[in-house]
Amino acid sequence: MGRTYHIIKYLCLLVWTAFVVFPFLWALSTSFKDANAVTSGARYLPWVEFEPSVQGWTSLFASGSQGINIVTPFLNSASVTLLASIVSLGLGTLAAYGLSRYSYKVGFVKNSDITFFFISQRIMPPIVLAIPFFLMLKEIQALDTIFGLVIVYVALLLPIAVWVMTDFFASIPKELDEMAMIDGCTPIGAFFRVVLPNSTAGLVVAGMFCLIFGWNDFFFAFILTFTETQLLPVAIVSLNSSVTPWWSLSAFALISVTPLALIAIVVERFMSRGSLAGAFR
Amino acid sequence: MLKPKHFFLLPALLTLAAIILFPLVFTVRVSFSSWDVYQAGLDFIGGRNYARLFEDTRFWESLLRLSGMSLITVTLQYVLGFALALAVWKKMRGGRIFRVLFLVPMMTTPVVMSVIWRTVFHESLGPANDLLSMVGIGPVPWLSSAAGAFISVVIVEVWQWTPFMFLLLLAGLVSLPREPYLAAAIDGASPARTFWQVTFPLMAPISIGAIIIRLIEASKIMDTVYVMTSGGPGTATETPSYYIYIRGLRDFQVGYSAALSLAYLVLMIITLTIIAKVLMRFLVGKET
Amino acid sequence: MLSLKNISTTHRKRPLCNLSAELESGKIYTILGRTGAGKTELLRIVMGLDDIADGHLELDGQNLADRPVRLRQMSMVYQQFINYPHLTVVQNVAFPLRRQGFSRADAHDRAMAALALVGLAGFEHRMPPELSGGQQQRVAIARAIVKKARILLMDEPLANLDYKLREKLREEFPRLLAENADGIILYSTTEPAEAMQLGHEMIVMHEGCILAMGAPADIFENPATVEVAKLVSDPPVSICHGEIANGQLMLAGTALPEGAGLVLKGDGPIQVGIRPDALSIGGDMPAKVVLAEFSGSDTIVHLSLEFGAAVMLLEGIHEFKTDQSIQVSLDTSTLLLFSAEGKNITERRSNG
Amino acid sequence: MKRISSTLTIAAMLTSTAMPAAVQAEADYSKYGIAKDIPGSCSYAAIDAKDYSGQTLNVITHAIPVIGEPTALHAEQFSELTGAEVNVVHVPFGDLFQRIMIPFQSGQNAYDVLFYASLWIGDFNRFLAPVPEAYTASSGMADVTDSFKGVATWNGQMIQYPMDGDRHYLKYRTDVFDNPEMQAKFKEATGRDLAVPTTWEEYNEVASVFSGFDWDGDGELNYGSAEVAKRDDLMFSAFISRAAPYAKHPDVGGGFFFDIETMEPLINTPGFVRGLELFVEAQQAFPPGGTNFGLGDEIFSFGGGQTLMSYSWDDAFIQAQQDGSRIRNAVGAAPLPGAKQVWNRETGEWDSFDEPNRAPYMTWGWSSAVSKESENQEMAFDFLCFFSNEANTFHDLQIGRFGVNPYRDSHFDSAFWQGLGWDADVADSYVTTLSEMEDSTNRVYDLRVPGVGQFMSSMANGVAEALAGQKSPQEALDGVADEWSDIVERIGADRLREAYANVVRLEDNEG
Repeated sequence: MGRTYHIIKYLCLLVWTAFVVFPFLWALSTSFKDANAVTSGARYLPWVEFEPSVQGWTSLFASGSQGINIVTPFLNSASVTLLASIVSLGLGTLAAYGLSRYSYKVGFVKNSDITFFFISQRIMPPIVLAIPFFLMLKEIQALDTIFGLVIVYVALLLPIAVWVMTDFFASIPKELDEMAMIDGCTPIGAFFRVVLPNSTAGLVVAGMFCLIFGWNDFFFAFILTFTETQLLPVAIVSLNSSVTPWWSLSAFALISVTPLALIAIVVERFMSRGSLAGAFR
Repeated sequence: MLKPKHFFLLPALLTLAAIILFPLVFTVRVSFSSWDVYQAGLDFIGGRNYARLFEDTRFWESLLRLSGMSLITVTLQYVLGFALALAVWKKMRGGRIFRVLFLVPMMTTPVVMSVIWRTVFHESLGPANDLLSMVGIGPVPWLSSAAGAFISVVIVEVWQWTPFMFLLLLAGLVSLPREPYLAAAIDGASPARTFWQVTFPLMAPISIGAIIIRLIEASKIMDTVYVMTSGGPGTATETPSYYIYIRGLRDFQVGYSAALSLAYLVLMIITLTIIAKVLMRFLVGKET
Repeated sequence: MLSLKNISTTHRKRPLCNLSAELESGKIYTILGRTGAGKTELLRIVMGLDDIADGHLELDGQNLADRPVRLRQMSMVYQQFINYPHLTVVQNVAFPLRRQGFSRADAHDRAMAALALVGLAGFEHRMPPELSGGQQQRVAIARAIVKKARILLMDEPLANLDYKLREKLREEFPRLLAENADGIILYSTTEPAEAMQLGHEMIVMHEGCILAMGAPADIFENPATVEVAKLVSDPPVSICHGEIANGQLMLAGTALPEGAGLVLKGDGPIQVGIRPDALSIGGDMPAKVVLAEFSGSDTIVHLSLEFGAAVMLLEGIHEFKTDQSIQVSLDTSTLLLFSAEGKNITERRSNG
Repeated sequence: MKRISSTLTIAAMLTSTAMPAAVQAEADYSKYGIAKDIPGSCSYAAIDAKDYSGQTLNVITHAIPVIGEPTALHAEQFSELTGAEVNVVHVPFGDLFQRIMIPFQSGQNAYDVLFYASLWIGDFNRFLAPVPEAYTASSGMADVTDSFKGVATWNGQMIQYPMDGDRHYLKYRTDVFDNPEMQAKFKEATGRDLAVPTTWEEYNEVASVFSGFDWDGDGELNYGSAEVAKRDDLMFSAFISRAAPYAKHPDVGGGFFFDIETMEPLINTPGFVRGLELFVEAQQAFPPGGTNFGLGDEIFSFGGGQTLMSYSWDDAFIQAQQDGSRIRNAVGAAPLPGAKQVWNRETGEWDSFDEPNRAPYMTWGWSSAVSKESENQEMAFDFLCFFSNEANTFHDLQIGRFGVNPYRDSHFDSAFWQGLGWDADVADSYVTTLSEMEDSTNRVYDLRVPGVGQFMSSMANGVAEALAGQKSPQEALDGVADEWSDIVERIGADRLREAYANVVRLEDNEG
């Protein structure tokens, strides 16, 4: 039974793996095609089934009108995502710690309500806020700037940081910070000297989620920028014309997906050690 | 002096409030105006937008559709994510590679991957039908039939977000205490029994968290629909957020879409709260 | 001197009711009570970790209410082994000293001395999670005593250790606690033997209230109430219902033989406390074995007697079968008598 | 997205040696890919003489490549020639409207130059700067056909800068229509001779006969018709093309979508319903997935040789005629099919026509404009003028993916297209079809009024419901009419009538 079970298990895993990697392989194949290869039905293997062309890749770095110049949006995306993630993580971690250790009460509003207020920001579909955000950023002259996007992204990412870190801190015994206070720390000192140094796993997960959701957001980046501060997803979608250059688009997609895919390796490492344990509950 | 408990909470709370307060209040105000493509301003038309909303069957149908869609996708994601997590939980050959690969889809940009998926599902030029025809199936009307489009969206959502469930559930499994398993092994419980009596109950809290978060995110489903089907064919894949987008930004009926948004928001908050409570009672058997 | 005056809390799980006590420097106070009796809660309010709803807490005449935790000159050892996972053993022990303003070198030296005292010399560069449970708790103890705190609080420090380690550490405690001899030590435990062995004074708690306070031997010999009697003995004193009729102690309608010179006054229902070692094998009382368990080198036998259930403690290992019928005898000299309401009314004739 | 990051340095290099270089380089602008500079007010030489260094021009345009790529190309050239910094942002069609409208409404001066769909003039006109005299009088403008000048005009004033010409027409595979074997096959199936369809009934019939078998022998199945049928992806235009001949009576003026007098929607009148019925019926001849085809799919389907016929903008035809295309010179162009039964809304009866009634749909196309708020209007118009100068236009016309199509009289020249390697009969059919539309007196224009997006998305939704079988054509269009009435009420009948009058004037040949 053990053997058949193993074979079946591996087969299932391989099927899922195939499902997971298929779109990437398809995009890889497409990125080496030209118009004829795209329009003549499904073709998979370069050289065998179609004559490969590198125009999809060269167009990303070429200058001139066909060059899509991937570099600037890439850097923009990286700055906005990193800055917003850092701010969200910082504020969110403090708030989550407060929510997990103290009880707040203003009128009928209690801790759970405050936590819900944070989380509920995620319930709102982005379209709801597009125009108000536009007007707000216009008022502070932050449209089409990295600063403006960071402001908006903080609103998007803060709930995630609060959610993950609240769960994480719940898994750190409160006796630990009490101990620190008994040993002479102020409450704030206890947090920075003792709790924070023991929160790496939670910070990694929360940070990772912030990066993922920040990097992948499309809508706000789309509405709130004009020409100066293009982000990656917007840049990619700008290739989605009626006559789409599928080859460039596929190559672009693969490049934009790579940095975060590398995060998967880091996450796996943490997970295997069991150190993400407390981060979700 | 600032009390420590306020030092922790207030910066985030105030920041979020500062960012969100204006848009929220503004949205409420706009929902009582006739702001549209021609008339950009805050006149007051009372509850007309809300009255219109109650008769807007397209909106209510989209809500119904969304409940079906998110129920199906989240259930599939949960079951598949759990199954995958169980499969690679214990030490095994190639386990690392599997785990890394299984995580990758959630790291990718939905709007970009949806574009790729659209080419995959292209009915005459895409590989989906091509591969199926090799085993004698097809052609499947992926994006041109109501059922096909619905299934395509579900497939992409499952592809994209099963890793999220997988990650949370695997992290939970890895951290499970060992004692209950020893006890079950001593009792000679079968694997299935061990799962239902030990693993599943122990995983209940994390499961609820994961399901709720996924439900929240799944309700906003937008990028996939936007790219793959534009809500079609007909209105077969139109979700509330896409519908609000159509009304608000395509049609530029800003006032009406604000009313739609707020109605949607209230409904979602109520629904999700109820679901959270029910799950809590069902899986953990205790009150929230 | 630490004084508690009519302290109560509204803590969700274990409210404390109207606690009053005066604790003197240089003494070890053990707090005995079952899990959930309010021992931890008492320590936490002394420490300032939980708020007092009503009453006063004073140290040397000064109100502690507004003094933050870190300024209370106290230290604490938890039931769980709480150490700072990101610091090495010696850094852990030096941590409070550094906060007190000791120089790095000074703190290090003192920490090393404390580690030597708890028998962890040579472990100073390990990380806490790499140590065994007993060792981790020793680190926590070293950190608690190194401060020479005014008040040292120990919350069931041995509860999470296995039997062997518990015994060993308990034996060392008097020596370790001598480090804090000038301070007040509050030590909570669920084990009567531990409480009696360590404490200069013992405080018995139950359901958030202090039931008794005083010298351990006194409380053991002469428990004020049924509850105290049950708490201070392990296995607990068995309580059976009987009556006094015509100057005789009746249990299930049978008069017990007169012994040990108990004063039996007044007729009426009565509760009889039977210490576990008062019963022994052989005799004329029929009994049925309900359950027999081993505890260390002793055997605890739960019996069903004509007049009720009782526990018998036997030295050494004895095998019993469930439902086995045996004959036991009762040594009446250590019987405790309680009124129907539970007050101790035991009186022994002085010549007895 | 495209940012010309290196332009500043290049521009600086150029301008530092500007004057001598300009003179010296006069003869040779070939490095910009044009055959030769054509003299005019916005020629390479003329623009080269201007100096806009230190100024910035923000441009919003369509995604790459359609219009987006020529915008980027000419922006870069303009930047090199004048020293200006030109930022270009590319936006997919579906979101172009709101990306322009949000800044307009909020008074944010986001873009100087806008490339967008000409039918939005009804919404945008309030925010656009009129084209100055100097440009309307230029030689390039003089050559623009009347109908495209009309499209650019609002209340008698030109506020859009014509840079593209668009219309729907029929494309078909001549290799199939001329193939005796196929002709026989058709005869056998229908009893009629195979001919280029002149009515939509015929179109559907031909399409269904040639659907589902491999008529070009390449091993892949072929199909009858590729149409833009995906909701929210320009499908509304396909429907208008199909419904127009049934609903646009040559003798009835006063509005196609609305009765201009009452502003009552006409969208559920029998002419439109008939058009929708035929659209629904046509689905059986679509390729797999055809009901979800966007414009791109349609272009690749017909242009790639998968389908026999298609109608919509020029792109599919140009795609088919691209160098290296498998079906180059195997395609022909013809006017959109017509109708022999036309609904007369004045009499409330169907009128019969011996010669099919044609109602060419002068579909919206790409247009450009300068924002009223722009602080660099002169430079902005110079850019648009340069974009559409004769040399650039001839260059852009040749590249299919650019999406720039004939809009000047000089473009309707068969020789020019033959010069690109087109067979004479292909070029002739193309030029004739296009220029004849200019001469028609029964043309249909888009609903160029405020809120056109709402009207069209409502219509597209109704049509999509009918195509998907969720509703019957009549039910679906009744629903659309109800929604239209609501929209009219919300936006205001008078305001709409005033705008719609601009359209009706064009349709009734009064403009």
